[in-house]
Amino acid sequence: MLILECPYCGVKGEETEFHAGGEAHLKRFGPGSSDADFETYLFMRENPKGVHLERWRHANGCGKWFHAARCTMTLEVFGTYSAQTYEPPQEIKDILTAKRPGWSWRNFK
Amino acid sequence: MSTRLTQGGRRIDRNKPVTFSFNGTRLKGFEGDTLASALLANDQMMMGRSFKYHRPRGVVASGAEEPNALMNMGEGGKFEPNQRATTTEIFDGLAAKSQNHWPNLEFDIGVVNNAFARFLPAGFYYKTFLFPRFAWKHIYEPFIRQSAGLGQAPKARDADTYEHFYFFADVAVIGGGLAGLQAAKTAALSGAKVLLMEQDPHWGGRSMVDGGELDGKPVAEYIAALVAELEGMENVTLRSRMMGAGVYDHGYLLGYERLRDHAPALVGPRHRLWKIRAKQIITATGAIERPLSFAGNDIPGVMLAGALRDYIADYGVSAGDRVVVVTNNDDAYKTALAVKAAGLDVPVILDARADGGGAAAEAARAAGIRVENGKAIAKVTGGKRVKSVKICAQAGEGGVLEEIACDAVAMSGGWSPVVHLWSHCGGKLLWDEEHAMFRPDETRPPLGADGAGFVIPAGAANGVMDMGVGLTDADHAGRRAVEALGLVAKTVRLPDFEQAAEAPLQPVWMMPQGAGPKLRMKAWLDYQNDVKVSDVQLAAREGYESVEHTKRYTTLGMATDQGKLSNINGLAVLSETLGQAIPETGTTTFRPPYTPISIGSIAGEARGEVFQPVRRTPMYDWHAANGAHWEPVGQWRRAYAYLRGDESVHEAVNREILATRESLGLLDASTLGKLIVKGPDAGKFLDMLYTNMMSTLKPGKCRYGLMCSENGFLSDDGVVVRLDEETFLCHTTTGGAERIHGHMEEWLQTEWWDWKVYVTNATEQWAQIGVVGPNSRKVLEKLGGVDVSKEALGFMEYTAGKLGGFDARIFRISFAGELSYEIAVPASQGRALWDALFEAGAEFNATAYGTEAMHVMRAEKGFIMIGDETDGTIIPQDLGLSWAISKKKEDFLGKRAQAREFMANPERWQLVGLETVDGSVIPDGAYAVAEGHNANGQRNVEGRVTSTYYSPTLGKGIAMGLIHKGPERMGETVDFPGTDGKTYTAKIVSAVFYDPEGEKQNV
Amino acid sequence: MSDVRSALAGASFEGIARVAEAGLRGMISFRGDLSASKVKSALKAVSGVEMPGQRGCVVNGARGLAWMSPDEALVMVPHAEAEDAVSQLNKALKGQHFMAENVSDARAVFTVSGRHAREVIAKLAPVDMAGFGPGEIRRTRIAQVAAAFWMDEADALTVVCFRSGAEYMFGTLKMAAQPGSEVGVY
Amino acid sequence: MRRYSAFAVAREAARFHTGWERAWRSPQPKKKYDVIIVGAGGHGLATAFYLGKNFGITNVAILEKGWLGGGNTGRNTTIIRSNYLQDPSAALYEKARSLYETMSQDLNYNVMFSPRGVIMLAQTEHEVRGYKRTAHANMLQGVETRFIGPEEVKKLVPIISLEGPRYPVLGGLYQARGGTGRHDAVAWGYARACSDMGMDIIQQCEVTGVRSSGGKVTGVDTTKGAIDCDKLGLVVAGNSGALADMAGFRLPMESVALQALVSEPIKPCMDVVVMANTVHGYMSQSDKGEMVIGGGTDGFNNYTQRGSFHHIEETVRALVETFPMVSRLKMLRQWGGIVDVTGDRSPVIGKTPLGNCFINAGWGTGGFKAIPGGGWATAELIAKGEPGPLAAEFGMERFIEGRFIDESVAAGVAH
Repeated sequence: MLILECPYCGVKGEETEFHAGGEAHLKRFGPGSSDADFETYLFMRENPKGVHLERWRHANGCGKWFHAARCTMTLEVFGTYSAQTYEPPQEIKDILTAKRPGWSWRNFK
Repeated sequence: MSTRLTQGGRRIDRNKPVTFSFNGTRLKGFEGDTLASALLANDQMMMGRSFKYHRPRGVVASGAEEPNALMNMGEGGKFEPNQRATTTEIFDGLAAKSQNHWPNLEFDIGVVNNAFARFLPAGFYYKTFLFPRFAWKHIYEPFIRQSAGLGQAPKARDADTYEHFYFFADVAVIGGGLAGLQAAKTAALSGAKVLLMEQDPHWGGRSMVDGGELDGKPVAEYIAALVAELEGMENVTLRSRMMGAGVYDHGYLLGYERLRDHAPALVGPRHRLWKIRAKQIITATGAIERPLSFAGNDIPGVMLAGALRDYIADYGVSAGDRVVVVTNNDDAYKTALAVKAAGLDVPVILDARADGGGAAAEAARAAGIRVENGKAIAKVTGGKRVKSVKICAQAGEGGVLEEIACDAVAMSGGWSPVVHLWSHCGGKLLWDEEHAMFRPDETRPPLGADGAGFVIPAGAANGVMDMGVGLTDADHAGRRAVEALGLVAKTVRLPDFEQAAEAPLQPVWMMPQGAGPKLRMKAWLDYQNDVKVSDVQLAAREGYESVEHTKRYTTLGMATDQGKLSNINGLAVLSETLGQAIPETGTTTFRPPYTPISIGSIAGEARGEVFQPVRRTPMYDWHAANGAHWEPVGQWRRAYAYLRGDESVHEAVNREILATRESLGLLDASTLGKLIVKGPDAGKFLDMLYTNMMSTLKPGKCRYGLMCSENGFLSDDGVVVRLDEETFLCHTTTGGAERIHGHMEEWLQTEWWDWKVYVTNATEQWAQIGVVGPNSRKVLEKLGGVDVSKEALGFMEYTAGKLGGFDARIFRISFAGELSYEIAVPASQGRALWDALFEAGAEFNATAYGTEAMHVMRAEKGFIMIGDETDGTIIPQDLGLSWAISKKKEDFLGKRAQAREFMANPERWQLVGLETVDGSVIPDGAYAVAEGHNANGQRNVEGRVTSTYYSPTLGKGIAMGLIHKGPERMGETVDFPGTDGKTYTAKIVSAVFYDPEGEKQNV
Repeated sequence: MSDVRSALAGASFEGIARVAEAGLRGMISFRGDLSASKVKSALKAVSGVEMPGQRGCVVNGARGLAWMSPDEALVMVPHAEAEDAVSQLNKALKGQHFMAENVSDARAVFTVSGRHAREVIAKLAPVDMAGFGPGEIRRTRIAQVAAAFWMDEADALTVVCFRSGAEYMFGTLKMAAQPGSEVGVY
Repeated sequence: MRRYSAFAVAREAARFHTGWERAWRSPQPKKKYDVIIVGAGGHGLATAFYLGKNFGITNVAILEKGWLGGGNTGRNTTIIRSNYLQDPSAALYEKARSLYETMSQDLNYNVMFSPRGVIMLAQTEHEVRGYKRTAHANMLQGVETRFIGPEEVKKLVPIISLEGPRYPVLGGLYQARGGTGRHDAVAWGYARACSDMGMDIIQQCEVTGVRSSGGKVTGVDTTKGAIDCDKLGLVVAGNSGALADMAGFRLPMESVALQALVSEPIKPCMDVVVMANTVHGYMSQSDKGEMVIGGGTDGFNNYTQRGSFHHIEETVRALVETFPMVSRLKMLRQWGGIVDVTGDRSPVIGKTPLGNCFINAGWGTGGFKAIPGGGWATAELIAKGEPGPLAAEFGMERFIEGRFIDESVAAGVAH
């Protein structure tokens, strides 16, 4: 039963206040894109053992979507950050580097 | 015999007798007794029968680890099976019955299994019952099921209530023994908010029985002072009768508080499940004594040494007059002394250690007790009660040296720390060779949200068995906990103590060491599940070498005590058989809960009326009072139809439809989703969300729209109204309001966050009423205040105003194909408008109609219904809705997906109308068959029905369905075999059965 | 319009705390840039109070403001004035990107009061009620539905939920307040 | 292999059961095998078994990082049914169910297949229509099911409450020949049979790398050294993503926790399996007497085999509502497993970007019931290099084409 901190309203709440929204930083492919790109966008998933970047919504709360960096092996939460970004902020990357040296996730390192 | 002593029993109040019953016999005990102690006091040693062989079993332990003494308790709505007698406090009127026997405890038919025990070794059922094939289901399995199981199934609805409680603590301490109390004090004095819980009604744990001195005073005094001090601290919460049930990720801890089990007559919830968030958890959960594996160690009267002295000290109850003590450690000597002090006889202490015990042995000898070193029990004799023990050398194969009559045996194989709560969330263990036990490996604790450890073991639970040293360890745990919180740990003065000098324990996993197969077949490891030493050895021999394999093959440790007594012994036997060290074999996984917790407490308040939310519209009470036959739609409860008199549902639906089509029907449409979308980019946003073009809609106009998921499938539909230049009102389906609102927010927040759009879910702000039928305009005109004429308010137009004094939004839209309006007013005015419409509509026979009439009428018009025509695999193109898909837009959600090979395939089934040739109604869900079978031997199909109804308007069955190349096959017939054995032949027709020209709605 | 009804017509219950439906309240869901001074002053003009900071809640009789998210505020006014307040906001902020929706009737409001009021909430909401005090609004869930609450004074809380769930909310609050269920930790 | 029978047990009893031989050998890996199956769970072992039985391929190693049957095979709620809506699913699960019927005899190991019947409750009008649709589909698929009314539900399940205040029981989809089996025994029975055919089951042997050259797999690196193979089958529920990563491709899957619990054992009170999908819970009674209870998955990626307690809570309250008597039972034990969930919630049995590497994965919550069918189909795929009719629709290419196998459409969920 996770605890997450919503970066928007500052509430540190338990998992039941939140809704898990799957993998983060998906790039949308629309009309005109290749079949492979479109399949990747909709279905192919990192599903890593270890550092994961994912989306959550503070559904029973302020209603905001945000991102979380979390470990799927220990459930450690490295940090949460804005949903309005294409990649994790440097601050989160630094924490990941400190806690999981050599980490990588998709193109991020 | 077991009996109540004339003196002693610190927990009982001899001035307060309590009457209870066991198997229908009225018995007496005292307030403070457990059911087990009270039964023993009444010489009721036998308390149940075992799972597999139905052997007579007595109580072995005095606490949560008890495997045998399980009872059916209570009556009716308060009946509950498998209650542990050792943790049940007695009260006046308690009614207990023993379990797993027929016809009664003393004489049980099932014990025949015992006679055949030799033919029923571990896993015998995997090797037998193979033939004939049908016999497993019909003969063998029913027999096994009847013979297995323990207590009776409850029959009545639970008469009690339960609740949850969320609590937050800096430090939660599990276990209110000396270590837990001390750790709590250290943490609390350093400023932490502390929660301390104890499963027992009493504080102090084993120290209260085992005694000793702290600061030169009896330990009980120290404990009393400690409890008083903690009770006086603002930042400490103490809860007894509350068990730490499970430790979960991120410091989540379940506390299981039994509020009324000891006093069921009081009002209030029976159990309270605490959902605790603790930054640090200290497990001061003590230790559990291990049995010794000798033949006949399950005969009633054989008990754990610690338990036997608990009964003397806590309840003034002796288990027997002549108690043989058998041990591999010094601790059991305390029992011998306690028995002796109670004025009873200890004929011999058998110490399996060649060198025997230390100071404890000296004390025993000084008390005049015979002590034999290097000796063991070859066998206990007796059936329903211990009669004697046969003594042998521990080092030998069991050659009997002497037989000693006795009526109880106190055994001790050493103590195992209770590591369950440490382990639940991933805390690792290490094998302590010296003390022959697994204890927490503090370098590998469970990890919390921040990646740091959050559980700290203390005292005996940490493998520190000495009381004084345990205090130091507990203080250390308290300090570590507060330091982990970032607080400065205050120095707490610890009492002076003298460390007891104990001779080392010697692991004894089999008694005697060289016991042959005959003895091993009578040496129990798991009492409740009837697993013996021989069973574990058989498993190992057959290759079930992993500890998990052995556990599952033999069922070792899978009983209701979850192996609290058997795990380590079983593990040791397995390791020995495999010729490997114990840590190499490893342990099974510890899973919550620590002891079983009531399912009622887990459900909490969520039962009956508040099992799940029932959402109600403002007109709900009217529906209820007017014969509503309810239909759950998501969390909403809507009227399916309104039954009058003894009308059937079907008749009511038909009446409602005809009344609406003929004159005037009223529908409570309040549940329809109403999302307000506003901003300069609102049009652009809706163009992405809907397949249609919404940005071109003119203010005051309505447009039917379709929404698809990014995967292309149709997910919702509804009428969009442009309220003003920047503001749209998007109607969704009843089930879609929250989902589509979330969908909109998701895209706005996570993809198009620079677009200027706000969304509000205004669904419940408005009560909405469908006013439908040829007389709908007239009834609105009667209310007056707004011009609803054809000229002022055309089809698919919107206006607002004071309608009959109500603050109304009026939409001229139609889902039934009649002249109709939807009127929205603030929810607080909803019921009044509903009443006003009935009043004004009386002359038009205004008739309320429900969801089913709505469904039939839309089907008569060929309108699709989300959830009927769609099922998550349907794209709008399948439903002939291409007209609602904008060709001009470069992009909208789902557009790319619909271009994929399988979606663009012209072979996809298409929506058509279906009309049976004989007017009958095609069964729900029927498939249209095609010739032949596919490669898997399944009948080929060419379509299916999606909606099928009896149309009272047309007087025959009508249906819609998806048919292979359907629109090109008008007039052809297709066959729908029903599960009723009939085949329904239907003609492919237009889906619009009623008023195809739209003459009814456009007036 | 005289015949306006709240969801439960002021139903109430006495147990270890008093639970009562509080009747209709004027509530406006406001979306916009809460940091903009124009917005702040417009909100103050209708509510009579200053816009509070993150998770803040200022209630003064029937009027008040609550911080709901970085771009959302709850504006409280007397029920009968809600429509006017919306118009006033629309007028004051004309030309800005914002949204003001009257959601008064979409809500049900309860008060939970008495010495054990906080315990009643703590049985249903995953919130640390020990540290909860006046001046803060907490959006969370109560049992199985989304809800928000604030503390008016010690031992008195106001709970807001969706109107359709009023019966459910009342039912769960009653269960949590049942006689004999005092926890005794606050 | 010495055959098991009541006679054999009696004979062994005479000598205190000292004469039983190992159920399976415990060999060291050879340098090379024709086929390596990664994962000695139910599906992996069944795949190996049918490779041998149906195709005579017995130079096979089954590699297991832990103990055989220790993944989801040993953690599930043992429901066996085939009342699926879509043709490909119904074919696969019915194949599996029919193989369960004779499995005890085929393997000479009692897997305790108990066709006691499975009822999926219909508690809304929508569900009624959905299950009636499934009943019609099943009739044409050769799957024996029928839609039954509330009275018959009550007759089959006397402990059920038909009139919950929230969702009345309106009927149910009943598969009389569905039921339960003994999950461990399925793995053990297959393991014993595979071992008997000369296959090597190598436990405590974790695959650490997949070696390939020219688009083909050449072997695997393991904690017991490198092992070569001509063909590789990945059958590692809960670890599919990690293995795919080693082999250099991605999967349309995510791994999440699924939890279950059992009550303390009681005397028989429920003779069928009941699934209540509207309220998200299902329950059966094991032969030992425990009520075996399961629910839905967690929503986030998780490899800890520990789920979130609130899911247990949701499941439990659904069952208290459906079977009020369970309120007065006690939860004995709860646990979790890791399931791989695909984009359409149906499994993948198919080829991978590596020509001689095949995958069986993504069973979500439905793996146990499919074991013999999944093994059968995967064996055919590996032996022939192309899927047979059972697996034809289950390839990963369906995600590119938009040709999904979506079982959630009939109100039913996969368990």
